[in-house]
Amino acid sequence: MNADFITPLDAFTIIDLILMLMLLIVGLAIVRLNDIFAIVMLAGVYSLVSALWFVSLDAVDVAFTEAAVGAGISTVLMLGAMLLSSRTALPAKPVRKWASFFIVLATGAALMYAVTDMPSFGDPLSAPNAYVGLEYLKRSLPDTEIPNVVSSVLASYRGYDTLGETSVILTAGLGVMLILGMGGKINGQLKKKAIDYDNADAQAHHTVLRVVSKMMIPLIVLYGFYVQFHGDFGPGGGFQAGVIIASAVILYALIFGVDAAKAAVPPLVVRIGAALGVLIYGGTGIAGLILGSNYLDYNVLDPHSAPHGQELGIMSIEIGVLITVCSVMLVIFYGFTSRQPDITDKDW
Amino acid sequence: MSTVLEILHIARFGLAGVFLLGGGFFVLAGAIGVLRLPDFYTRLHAAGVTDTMGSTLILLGLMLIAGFTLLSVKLALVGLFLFLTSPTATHAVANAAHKAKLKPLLGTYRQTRKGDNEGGSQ
Amino acid sequence: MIFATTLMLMGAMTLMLARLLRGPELYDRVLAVNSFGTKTVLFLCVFSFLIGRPDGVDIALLYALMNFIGTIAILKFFRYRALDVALSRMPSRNTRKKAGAKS
Amino acid sequence: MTMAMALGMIMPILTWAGTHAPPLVVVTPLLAGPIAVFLHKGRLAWAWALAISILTFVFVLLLMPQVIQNGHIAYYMGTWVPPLGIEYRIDSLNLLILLLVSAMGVLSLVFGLPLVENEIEESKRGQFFAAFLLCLAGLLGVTITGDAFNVFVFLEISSIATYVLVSMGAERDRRAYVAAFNYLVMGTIGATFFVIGVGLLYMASGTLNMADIAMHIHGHSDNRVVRAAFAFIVIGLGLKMAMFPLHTWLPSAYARAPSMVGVFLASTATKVAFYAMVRFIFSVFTPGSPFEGAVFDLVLAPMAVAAMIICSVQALYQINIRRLLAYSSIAQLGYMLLGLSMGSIAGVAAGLLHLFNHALMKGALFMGVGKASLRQGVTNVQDLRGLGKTMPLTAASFTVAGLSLIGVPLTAGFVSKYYLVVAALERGWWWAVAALIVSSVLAIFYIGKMLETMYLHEPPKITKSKKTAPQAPAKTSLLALGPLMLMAAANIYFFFDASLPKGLADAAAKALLGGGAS
Amino acid sequence: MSWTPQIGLILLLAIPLMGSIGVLSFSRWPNVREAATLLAGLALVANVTALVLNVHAGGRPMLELAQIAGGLSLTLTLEPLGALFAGLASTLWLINSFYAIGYMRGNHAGHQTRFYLSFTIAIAAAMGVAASGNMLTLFVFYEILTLSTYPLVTHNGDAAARRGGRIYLTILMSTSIGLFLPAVIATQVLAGSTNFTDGGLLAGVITPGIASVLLVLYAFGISKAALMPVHNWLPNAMVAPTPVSAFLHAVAVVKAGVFTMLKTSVYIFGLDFMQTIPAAHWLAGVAAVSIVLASLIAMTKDNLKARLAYSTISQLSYITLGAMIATPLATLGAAVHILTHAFGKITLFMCAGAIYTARHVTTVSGLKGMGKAMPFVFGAFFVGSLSIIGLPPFAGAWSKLLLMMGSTSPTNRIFIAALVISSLLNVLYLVPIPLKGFFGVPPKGDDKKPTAPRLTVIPPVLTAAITLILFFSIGPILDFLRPVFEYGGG
Amino acid sequence: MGAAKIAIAVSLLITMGVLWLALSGHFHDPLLLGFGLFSAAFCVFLAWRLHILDAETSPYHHIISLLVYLPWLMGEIIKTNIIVVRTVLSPDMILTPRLVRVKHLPRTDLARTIFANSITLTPGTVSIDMDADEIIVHALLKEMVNPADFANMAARSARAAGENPITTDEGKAS
Amino acid sequence: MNGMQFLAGHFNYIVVIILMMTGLYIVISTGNMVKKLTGLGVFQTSVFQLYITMGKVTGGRPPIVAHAPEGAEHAAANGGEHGASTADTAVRMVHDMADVPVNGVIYSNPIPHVLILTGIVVGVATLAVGLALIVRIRETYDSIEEEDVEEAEYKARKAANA
Repeated sequence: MNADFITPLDAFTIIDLILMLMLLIVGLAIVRLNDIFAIVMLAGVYSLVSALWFVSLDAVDVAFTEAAVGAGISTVLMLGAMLLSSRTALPAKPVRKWASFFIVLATGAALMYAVTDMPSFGDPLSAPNAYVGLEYLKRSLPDTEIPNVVSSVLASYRGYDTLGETSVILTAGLGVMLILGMGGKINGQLKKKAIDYDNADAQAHHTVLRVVSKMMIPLIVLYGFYVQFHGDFGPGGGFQAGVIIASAVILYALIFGVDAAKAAVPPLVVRIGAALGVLIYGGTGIAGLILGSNYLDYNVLDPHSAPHGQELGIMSIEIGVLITVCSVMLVIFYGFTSRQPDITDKDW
Repeated sequence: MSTVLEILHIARFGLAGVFLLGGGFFVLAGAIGVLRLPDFYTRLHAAGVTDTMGSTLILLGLMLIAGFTLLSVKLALVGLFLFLTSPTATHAVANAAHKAKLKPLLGTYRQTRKGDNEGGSQ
Repeated sequence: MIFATTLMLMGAMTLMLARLLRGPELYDRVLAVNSFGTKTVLFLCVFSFLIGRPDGVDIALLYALMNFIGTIAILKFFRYRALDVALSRMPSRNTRKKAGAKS
Repeated sequence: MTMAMALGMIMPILTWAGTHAPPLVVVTPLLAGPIAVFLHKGRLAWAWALAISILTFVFVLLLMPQVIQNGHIAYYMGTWVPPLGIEYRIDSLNLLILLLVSAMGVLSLVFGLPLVENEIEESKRGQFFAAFLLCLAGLLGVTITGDAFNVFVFLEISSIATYVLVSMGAERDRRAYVAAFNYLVMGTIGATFFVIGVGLLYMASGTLNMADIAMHIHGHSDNRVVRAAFAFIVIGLGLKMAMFPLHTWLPSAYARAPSMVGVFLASTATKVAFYAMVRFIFSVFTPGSPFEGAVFDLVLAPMAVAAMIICSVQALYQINIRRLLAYSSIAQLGYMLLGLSMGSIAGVAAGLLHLFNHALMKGALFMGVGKASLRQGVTNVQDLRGLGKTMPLTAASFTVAGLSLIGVPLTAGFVSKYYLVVAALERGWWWAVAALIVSSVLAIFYIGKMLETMYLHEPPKITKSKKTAPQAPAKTSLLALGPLMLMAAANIYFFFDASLPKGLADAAAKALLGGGAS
Repeated sequence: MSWTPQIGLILLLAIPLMGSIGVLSFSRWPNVREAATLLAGLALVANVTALVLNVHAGGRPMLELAQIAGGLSLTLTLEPLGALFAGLASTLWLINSFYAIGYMRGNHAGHQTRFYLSFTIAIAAAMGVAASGNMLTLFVFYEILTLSTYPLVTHNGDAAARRGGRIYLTILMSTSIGLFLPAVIATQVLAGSTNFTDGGLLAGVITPGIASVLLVLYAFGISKAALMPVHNWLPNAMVAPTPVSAFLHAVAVVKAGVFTMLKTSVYIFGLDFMQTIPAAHWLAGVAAVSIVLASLIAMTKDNLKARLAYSTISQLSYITLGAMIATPLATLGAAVHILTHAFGKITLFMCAGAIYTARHVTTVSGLKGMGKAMPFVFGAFFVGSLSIIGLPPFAGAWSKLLLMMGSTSPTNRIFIAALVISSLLNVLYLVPIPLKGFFGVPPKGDDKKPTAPRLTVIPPVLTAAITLILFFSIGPILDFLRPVFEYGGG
Repeated sequence: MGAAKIAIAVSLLITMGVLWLALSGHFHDPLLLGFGLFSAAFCVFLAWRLHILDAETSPYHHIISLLVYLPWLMGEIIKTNIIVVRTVLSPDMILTPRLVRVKHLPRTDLARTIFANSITLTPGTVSIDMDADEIIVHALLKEMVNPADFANMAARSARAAGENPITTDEGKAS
Repeated sequence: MNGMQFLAGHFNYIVVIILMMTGLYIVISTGNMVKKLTGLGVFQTSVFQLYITMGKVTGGRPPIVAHAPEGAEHAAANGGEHGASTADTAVRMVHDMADVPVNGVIYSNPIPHVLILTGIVVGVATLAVGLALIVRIRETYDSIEEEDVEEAEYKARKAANA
């Protein structure tokens, strides 16, 4: 541990301090508030501020993902599954409060105990920063010709992790499909409409919303593709693009109703997409196997120039990830909105 | 010739600085407005201030600094998106509040320094 | 002076947080979250200039979209207690001709 | 001539499969999962899942000669040298677990068909088997990988698949959702603790490859970050494997899950988490250092003993038969933990041997209950009445497995309990021997209770007139009987010839303790 | 393929199992099934006698059944003690089979196939215990004996049988797994193996302190020897039909217990080492107390079978007492007592069974004047009880005499008192039964009532006669057993 | 009707292509340009699939009239901004909030949206609800509520959305 | 290293630990299932913050290695040489300050970012499955509070036994 390394006090540390302060405020607010609605929004703010902090810590890719997922999709998922049987949560019982406080204190003490030996913040010669991390920085460009080292490590060096990650998303999608079904028949009869909206006041009241959204949707989809294909040069990649494109369709569903969205992007296509993505990813790996080298080795994909092979391999698995993530996000959204809980007025 | 470029250069940064600080000022004003104003609908206006003046000034300032590169195009895009989404969002919020029968505070409303505010008449 | 602007923006963000926590009505909270989002977008742009890396703007662009979608989802849920309701009459296939004529 | 030609053709494929067996073991079920989602027609999904699990078992068998021949295999993903890329490292320790998990996968699938058809509705069957395959892939992935973070990723795949599978039991018992939810929350907290542990390890060593980490932190085991990492990994994996104080989620999860899932989980899920803990404690950290030694004696051993006694007592008072078996699983896990916490080669070997035998016993017991529930709809211990007369073969296998659980001679349970006591005596832990005895005696009571209801009580009258559970077609019940009888026979066989599991367990223990980080 | 001792050992186990297969296959034709059992019994007796002769000639046949990984093995061997117990068990099994056929037919009992089947497995286990080469093999067959006798005990299948069975199984299993198994494993760890070695496996290997702990584990672990605190299963096992209690609880099960106790003290600890172990003396005291106490309880029992059960408990403690005193003469006496008590007690049980078959009378008070109707049964009962009391013309006398001669050292003198007192008590609770039978006033029309079937009368008379013959032919038996104790005593 | 739709599709495709180039910055890398084309085409396909392929989705053919309208709107925004900021920041703040119904909206949806958004964009006023014939507007101060401004804005936003001028005069008349 | 230096150097970690403990507290203390999942999200996000603070190098830039023209050959040479050296299993342990900049520019450590991308995905997956379960729990028990669920179960069990 490099003893004489001192973290300089400059503009960035001040910004970090303020961001940390905000995080603490939001964290404490979530602890104390019991209005579920506020909690959901605070959770969104929490992940947004942590995305900002990630940006100031040079973790641009992670900030991108955290903003897309933490602030965006999680809030929509929470609302989609929104089960406000009652707007406020019951306050925790005192005995449970003290017990959990004690457990938390113990774990916190264990971590604090470890802090003393941790390398100081930002020290370039600390164990993690000076060893394999540096090795990746040096070898990524010559090996894969991809400037964004995070994308190259994610897709090629530790490509197997990302295969695991894509399978995790698929499992989650599968889980939601199994638990909630995708809004077809609920044990036999077609889902009855809780409130008959067709003739209700949903006439052309929201022209503003409709027109702006119609204008926004192509832009969002294009931006999604930009993020997908520029994953090599800047933050972005299969996962973030998948989320963006899925959120475009979700916006459409919000405005024009889930049934319209299901007509346009049918559940069957989405289910196939979820499986297809993982198969593409796994298939690229097996292609490496068939061409005689180890699993997930892209060098052999292009016989005459290894780095180009790497680029090809990375591009194909990014597409795989895009398809899976986009489809699974839609599967989850369809799943949640298909089992709309008919919240009666009394508990609203 | 080079001096003209230099002057232009300095002017550019100077102007950008002015824009940035102005934008910052408007954003702060909007934030203070959101806190001070008594009722939901009035706060909408204060929020509007930041979205419009604040963002345009800051983004223009940044574009000046970025000069004539792709970055400023991207900044313009951010501006465009903000211009599209924020009024719609404010409209949507107002619409939802209106539908939920949230009564706006009408009539005159005075709030003096001492912070004692007489409620507006209906 | 970029740093000064960042500080001002962060100040505004903290004020928004205050409104979010104190907001008596739900709609004040929604408003606070929405404007907090816009301010973060601006902060991201300015901050990416402070660092000197152009990637922050991408994130700003992304969050501008996400913020919009999030706010619409919150409002729509709260108004209709359900996300799957059609907000406006979708120009379905058979009525497209009518809608086409109207616009 | 055709034989030679065929052989000529097969040999290269075999060698190819041999060299690339490590990734194929995990990838085949992983990629077969998504495909299974589309197979709705009747038994197609089941047949597909069975074929894939058999193929996986074959790949594991292909691994066996290589591991036994040269100690351990290292396979570099994407031909990147270890600290850069992810490396699959297989030695006799995880070979034992791989064998167990893949074998149990095949057996529970063969056994599970009538149960699945009975409990899962037609439309969801394809997705059910997809989730099952993904869970199998996750468990195999955790066992086989040599990279710390990769363990977390595959642990999550198997856990999420398990939460979903457990919640599938809701058609039978609506509390399955609540059980799955608690399991999810506790499991995720465990996984997050594990991630904190891996993060601290990364902070201390700079790499994620287990062998590399061990090399880097070999010297400074007094470093506080390493100690905190050790603590967090132990707690995280403890939660995942239902170590004593952190086990509250397991009984209701196993009791509410569909019976086929119960069979598979009972014999594999907690064991893989136990393997991960053994791997981290012995291969990554240095077991000799004072801190680890203290944790062994002050934390792991008491927890093991507490699990053995308290969970056996709780098992006594259970009415629901699956909860009873779940509590006894936690107690048996206490045995393995006791073996581990002794820190000696004999202790660890005994623990691993018990892990192998317990999988056989508990698998057979859950199968027995599953098969009985097909005929009589068994949920409580009372429903086993008269099983001795109505289903003699199932009752016989159930009895053999029960006796093996108690540790009666002529059954595998006796052998592993024997070696545990020997190891405890060598270590001089008298109180551990006492705990082992008390827990075995308690086992006599709760197994005895079940055996008595089975043999001596009259079968409930209703079985004669109308079947409570729809009578499974005779053919498949035969299919279900096969694995059950096989497991019971295995319980007896491994009493006489315990060389296979014992050999692997000893080799593993020597590799872990003798070789240490090498 | 000529008969060699090794094959003999295998046959020890194989014959009863073949018998069981025979019983199973012919279950639909009772006569053929009974014939199969008897045939197996005959073959077993023949095989055992051949083996006994071989052992007497000094042969020690050895056979390894199975090799569990890592130095553990199931081996069979035969030495004089084992041969004695095997011979005893096989002959009595033959006799008891005749008796059982009569009894079961007489009482029209159900599930006879299961009855005979478990019988054959039990006898196979008993043979295994007799011929086991090391303590681990002995433990394995010991457990199988418990499990195989469980269906016999719960034969009637009613609530009482179930309750009795549950107590039977729980006590036997928990003590065996709880105490006996750790003792076996400890021996394995301490001595490297559990083989029965002449002069004691652990002699000199461990300190007397540890040895006493181990001895206590063994003493209370082998609950089949019915030492006082762990004896409760035996009275509860009386719910079983009489041939079961006659054979098992007079011969196979309890005798296996005390046989193991004897083997432990002779072969595991060795007689000289036993002297130095403090716990041995203390356990001898416990044995003495259980002798006296069991006899007192027996007196209070009105139910005939309960009285016999408690008398068995006290007689068993004789043997345990001999094993614990561990002088050559005392252990020799203990071994002989196994033999004599077996024949004596089986006679009493058979008589009780016969009475029950004839008159369905189970209480002692109900026997008034029955002797006139069934002179042979009560005669045999009288002879049996005399042998148990230990009066000279009957074999029982020798074993008690040897036991008393063995405990002449100052510290053991107290035990002689215990032996004498218990003999007196035997007289008090056994002799009144035949007296009441012969001289009591029979209720009116007692002679018209049915007498016991012939098959249930002949076996007890036969065994009573054997106790008489044994008294005179004790010499060869003593020479047969002497090398065990001489070598040990040496 | 088919021809109009194809025209819109083409205009959307072009706009997407321009936007892609603006975003990506890699002009001469064939692979990326290929991807750009593919993604633009996919956007159009998705728009068609979602039945939102109409004038409102890609109003880009009115781009000129929109650009003309923008500076005027900026001017308006700056003016009202200064007023609102002055009222908000002044120590003794006097507010006269009003709720007003504005009639005579432009005909097409696009024009109406531009009109409503412009009202919201000018900070003093917020458009709360819009149905067939009127918009409910909430104003911060009573000075901002005179109908003339609204009518002028309505006319300009109608022209921005490319409507023929005849309709504007009857808007001014009421 | 005196107290102040230590505090400055480790302040980030301390704040992250406090956030982690807040998240954990929310999960354990609340009975409401939705708040529990939110707490879980906060807990996981703060663990990711721990990883990222670990990887930050002062003065470093996001790990996007520009095609520095003059640095290219140097990097290639360096890379090539490195390639050779890594042929053997152990990677050379880098220790001196000179080695920190790559192509003349200091970058932050990319590994934590890769791990956290996977972590966030896992977080979302668990959140989605958790919410799906809550939807079904709410349908069966009409409440998402653990006390109400237990109560309902208790009544059901009593009714069953009665």
